[in-house]
Amino acid sequence: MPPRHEPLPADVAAWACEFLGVDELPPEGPFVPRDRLVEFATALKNDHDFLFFVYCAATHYLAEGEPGSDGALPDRTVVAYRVRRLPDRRRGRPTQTFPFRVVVPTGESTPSLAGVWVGADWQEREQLDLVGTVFQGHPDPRRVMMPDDWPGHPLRRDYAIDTAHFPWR
Amino acid sequence: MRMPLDLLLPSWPDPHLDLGEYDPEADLVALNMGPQHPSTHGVLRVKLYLDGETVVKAVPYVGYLHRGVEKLCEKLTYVQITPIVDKNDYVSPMMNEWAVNAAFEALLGVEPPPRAQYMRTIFAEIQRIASHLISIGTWGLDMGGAIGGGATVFLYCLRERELILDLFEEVTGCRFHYNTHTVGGMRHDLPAGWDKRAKAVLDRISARTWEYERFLLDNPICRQRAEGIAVVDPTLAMELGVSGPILRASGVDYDMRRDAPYGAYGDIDIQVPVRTEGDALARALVRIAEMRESARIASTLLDGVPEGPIGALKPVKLHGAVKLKDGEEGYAAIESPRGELGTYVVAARERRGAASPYRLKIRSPSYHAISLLPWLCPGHTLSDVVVIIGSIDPIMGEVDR
Amino acid sequence: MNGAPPVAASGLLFNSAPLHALVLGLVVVSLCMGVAAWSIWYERKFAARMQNRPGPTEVGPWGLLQPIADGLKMLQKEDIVPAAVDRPLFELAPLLVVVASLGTLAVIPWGDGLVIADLHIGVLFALALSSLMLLPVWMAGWASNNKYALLGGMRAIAQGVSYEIPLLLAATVPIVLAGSFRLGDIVEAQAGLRWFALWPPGPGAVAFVLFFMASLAEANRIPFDIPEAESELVAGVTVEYTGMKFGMFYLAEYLHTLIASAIAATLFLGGWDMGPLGAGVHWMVLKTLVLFAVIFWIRWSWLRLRADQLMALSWRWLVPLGLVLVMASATWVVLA
Amino acid sequence: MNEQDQAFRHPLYDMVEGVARFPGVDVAFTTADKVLTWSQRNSLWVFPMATSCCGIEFMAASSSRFDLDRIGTIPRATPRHCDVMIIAGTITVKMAPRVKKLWDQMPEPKWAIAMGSCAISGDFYRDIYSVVPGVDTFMPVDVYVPGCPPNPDGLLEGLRRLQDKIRRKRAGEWVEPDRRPPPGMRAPSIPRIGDPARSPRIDDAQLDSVMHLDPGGALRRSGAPPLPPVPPAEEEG
Repeated sequence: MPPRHEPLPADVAAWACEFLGVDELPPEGPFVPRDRLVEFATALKNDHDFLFFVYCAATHYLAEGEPGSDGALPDRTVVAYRVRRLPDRRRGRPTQTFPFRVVVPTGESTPSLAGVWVGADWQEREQLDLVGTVFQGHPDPRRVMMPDDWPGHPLRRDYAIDTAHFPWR
Repeated sequence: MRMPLDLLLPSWPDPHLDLGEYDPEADLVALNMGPQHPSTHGVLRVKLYLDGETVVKAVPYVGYLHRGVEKLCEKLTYVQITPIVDKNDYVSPMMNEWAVNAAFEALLGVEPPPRAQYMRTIFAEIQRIASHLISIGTWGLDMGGAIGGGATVFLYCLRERELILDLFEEVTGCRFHYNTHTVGGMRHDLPAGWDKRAKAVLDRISARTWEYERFLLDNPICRQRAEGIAVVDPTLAMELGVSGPILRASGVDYDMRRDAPYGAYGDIDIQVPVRTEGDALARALVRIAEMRESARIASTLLDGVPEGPIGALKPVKLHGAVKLKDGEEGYAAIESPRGELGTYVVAARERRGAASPYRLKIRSPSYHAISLLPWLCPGHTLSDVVVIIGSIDPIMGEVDR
Repeated sequence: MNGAPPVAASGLLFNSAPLHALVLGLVVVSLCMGVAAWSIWYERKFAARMQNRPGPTEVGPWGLLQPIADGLKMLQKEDIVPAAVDRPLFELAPLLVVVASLGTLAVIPWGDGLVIADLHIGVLFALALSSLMLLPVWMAGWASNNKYALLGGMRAIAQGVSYEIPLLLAATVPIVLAGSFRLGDIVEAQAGLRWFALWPPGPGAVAFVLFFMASLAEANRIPFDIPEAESELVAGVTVEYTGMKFGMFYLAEYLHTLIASAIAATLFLGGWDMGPLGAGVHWMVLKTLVLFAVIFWIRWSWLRLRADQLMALSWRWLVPLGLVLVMASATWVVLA
Repeated sequence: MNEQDQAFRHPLYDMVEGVARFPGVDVAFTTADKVLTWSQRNSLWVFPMATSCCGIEFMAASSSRFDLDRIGTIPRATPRHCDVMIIAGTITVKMAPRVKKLWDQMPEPKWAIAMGSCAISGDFYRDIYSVVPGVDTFMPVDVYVPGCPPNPDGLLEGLRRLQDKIRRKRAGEWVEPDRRPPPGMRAPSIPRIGDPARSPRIDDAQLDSVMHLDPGGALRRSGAPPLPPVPPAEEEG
C-alpha cells in the first residue's frame, strides 16, 4: 500500500513546528497564520532551499447555516501552497515537497507570495479569478481565465455550474 | 538619433514593465497575436508591444479555452472524471488520465496491480513520443511556414505519430481521448501480439529521431533561428514552477520519473537528457533525446510485462462507489511531456462519503510555461516570438482547463 | 540612344515590328500566365511527393484542373474592401503587381529573335521592372491598414532594397563578360555551351548562385519569404485581400518566380542555345522550368530566415561578394 | 425586397442577366453555371478555427495519411482567403465574439463546418458557465461532423457532404438542412450528481433585462421558431 501523503521532510518539519509553535504537523501541511505567511515562505525559500513553486490552490467553504456547509467555521477560503526542493545528489537528499495552507475568511485578504516566488504571480491570479481570494500586494491582480466583466467567481461553492451569460449562452 | 535598442531595453526583462518609462521617443506598436493565429498553438493571445520589430513587452492572455473542467469535476464521480480530463492536454491524453487517477489512488489507498502499472508506464512513454513529435513538428511549422519547408517537417513528424495512434487504437478503440485508465488500474488489456507490433514501431521511430536531430543540427537556418534564442534562467524557471524539457534544457537535472519514481519506473534505469544552453534549440534537442529514451524504456518494459489482473478494484465497485474520506486532501504528480502534471484533490465534505471531489485542481505544466513568456520575449524580434512559443510548447487546453 | 533601332532588324515574325511585338506579346503573356497557373498545380504535386502524400487527385485527371477550379472560384468570391483601407491604393496594388511582373516578359528572349522588344538595355529593363514589384507590395501593405500587412510591407521594402544590390552586381558579371546589355547578345556570347555559369571557372558560377539567391529574395520565396511569413504575419501584405485580388498576388508570385528563372537561364545558362544539341525555344523553356523546379525544391525543404539575419546576410556577405565578382570578371575580360 | 433581405450579389451576375435575355444564351449559361459550381466545390479553402482537440485531428486530416489536399482543400491562415470555416473545438464565451468576427470577415460565398461534439452542442461542457452550447447559437452551420473528436475520415466525409450540398443548392434542388445529431445525443453524455444550488438553465429575469438586444425573442431558447417543414421526398425514376 503506497503512502497516502508524501512524508514531510524531517528537518523542515522540525523547523516549522518551532516556527508555528505546534507539536505535530498534519500530513496535508500546516496552517500558517496570515500575518506570518511571508516570513514563513521567505525562510522556506532562502534557508531551506525550496526554490520550486509547485502550485497554489484555493478552496472555498461555505459558512455555517448555509445549505451544504459543514457548519463549523465562517465562509472562508483555504489556500494550499506546495513548494519543492530538487534532489541534492552530493548530500544524498531526494526530492522533497512541503505543503502549507492558509485560511482566508471571505472579505479579508492574504499577503501575496509573488514577492517570494515569482511563479506565485500567475497561480494567485488564477485563484483570484476563479475562487475570488484577494491577495494583498499582488503585482498584477487581473482576471486570467474569465473575461474582465464576468460577474462572480466560478469555483465558489455558491456559483451554479450552468450560470447563464447572455447573449452567448 | 535614438539610442540602440539593446541599450534601451533592461538587461533583465521585466514582465510588469511600465511602458511610460520606456523611451518616450519610441513609436510603439501594440500587436495582438491571437487568439486565432497560425502559430500560437491554439487560442493563446499574446499582446506584443513592438519597437520596430523588437518586442519591448509581451503580455500573454489566456482563458479562451476555459471549459470549467475543475468545476465540472466537482459534479462528477471519481470514475467519471477520467474522460473529462482526457481533453485537457489533448496532445497526450494518457498523461492526464494517469495524473488524476494517481491522486485518487493515493488518497484511496489503492495500488494498481503490477500489470496495470507496466501498461500505464508503457502507454505513457509511447504517448510522450507522440506528444514530442507534435511539438517538434509544429515548431518546424512555426519556423518554416505552413507553405514551405516547415510543413515538410511537420508532415514527417505526423507520419510517425499515426503509427502510435494505430497502436493505441488497437488497445482502446480510439485515436485519442482513450479513457483507458480508471481508479485502481486499466480498462483495456493488451491484445495478443501487441508488444511485437509496438516494438517494431518504437524501433522505427527511434531510428527516425536521428533524422530530426540532423535536421535541427545540420540545418544552418534552423541553427540561426534557434540558437541563443530565449535563454531560460534555471532559477527563474524553478521559481515559476516550469518543469519538464524546458527546465532540463536549462541544466537542471530533474525528472520525476527517476527522482520520485511512480508506476513501473522504479524497475528501470532512466537516462535523463540534460543540456545546459537553455535556448530554444536545446529544448528541441532535449525533446528529441527524450523520444529516443522513451522508445528504449517502452521497449525494455514490453519485455517484462507481468501477467495478472489489470485492475485492483472489482468492476462493480468502479461505478460511483469509489469514495474518499471526508475532508482529506492530497496531491499526486507525474512527469508529462511538458513537465510536472499534478492533481490536487480535496475529498467531499458536503455529504459524507460522496463519490465526487469537493475541489480538484489540475496543476498543469503549460500554465507555468506560459507565465515564462513575458520574461522570454522582450529583446527578441517578432519572428523570434513564434519560435519561442513553439519551443515552450504550450497546450492551451491544459493552460485554460 | 540617338536613333539606335529599339528592335533588332532580323528575326521578326512579321514584317512590321509593332505587329511582331503585339502577336508575340500576346502569345508569351498568355503562355506565361498559363504556365504560372499550372505551376501552382505543379508545386502542389511536387510538395505532396516530397511529403509522402498524393496531392490533388480528385479534380480532373491527376488533379490537373485544380488551378482552374481555384481561379474560377476566386472570380466568384465577394470583393471585400474594408472600411478603413486607403481605397485607391488598395484597389491599384493587385493590378500593378501583375503588370510589373508581366512587363519584364517584354525583354526576355525565348529564341533567336523571339523577343517582344529587343531593347539594347534589356538587362537593366528587366531588373528595374522586377524591382518595381516592391512598389505595389508596399502599397498593399500600407493601404490595408492592418498591422500585419504593414509589417509585411515594411519587410518587403527592406528586403527589396537589400537584395537589389547583390542582384545587380551579380547581373553585372555576364554583362561585363558579354560586353553588352542586350539579352540576345549575352546569349550569343555563351554560344557553344560556354555558359557563364560554367565557363570563367570562378566568378561565373559564384555569380550564378548569387543571382539565384537574390532572385529568390526578390520573388519572396523561402528562405527569404519574410514579407508574407504565414507563421508570423498570418498572410503578410495580402492579409486583407479577398477573391481575385488575392488571386492576382498569388499569380504574380508565381509569375515573378517564373521570370526570375527565365532571366537566370538567359544570363547564366546560355538561354535558347544548347551548343551541339542545337538551339530553340524548347531549350529555353526547359532551362527555365528546371530552375523553377529547383526553387520549389528549396521552398519545400528549407526554413525561413529572420528579417535581421536576412539583412545581415545581404549587406555583410552578398554585397562584398558581388563587388569582388564584378572586379574578377572585369579582370578576366582584360586578361583574356 | 428590402435591403436586409438582399444577399450578396456579385456584379458578374448582373452582367450575365443582361446577356441572358437573348434566346439560346440560357443554355450556355446553365453550362457555365455548372462549371462555376464545380469550381466552387472543388476548391474549398478552409479556415481552421482550431481551438482544441479537434484541431489536432484536423492537422492529422491534412497530414500524409489522409491528405485534404486531394480534394483541393488547403488551410489558409487568414479568413479573407477562405471559403469554409471549420470550427474544430470548444468555443467558450470569451472566444465566441472572436469566432463571430472571423466568420463575418470571410467573403461570400462561405460555408461552415462544425467539427466535433463541442462545436456542435458543447458536449459534456454544454452546461458549463463558460462554454457556448454549440456554435449554431450564434452563426450558421452547414455541415455537422459528429465525434469526439471525429476521425479524419469523418472530416473528409463532411467536406464531401458540403460539396454535394453546394452542387445541389446551385442546381436548384431542395437540400434538407443539416441538423444536429438527434436529441438523445444532445443531452450531456454523463449524468450529474444533484447540485443543491442548481439554477434553471436560463434565468428569465436575466433574459428580460437584455430584451432590447433581442426584440423578436429569437435568441430565447424556449421561444425559438420551429424549423421549416420538410417537403415529402420525391420519388425517384
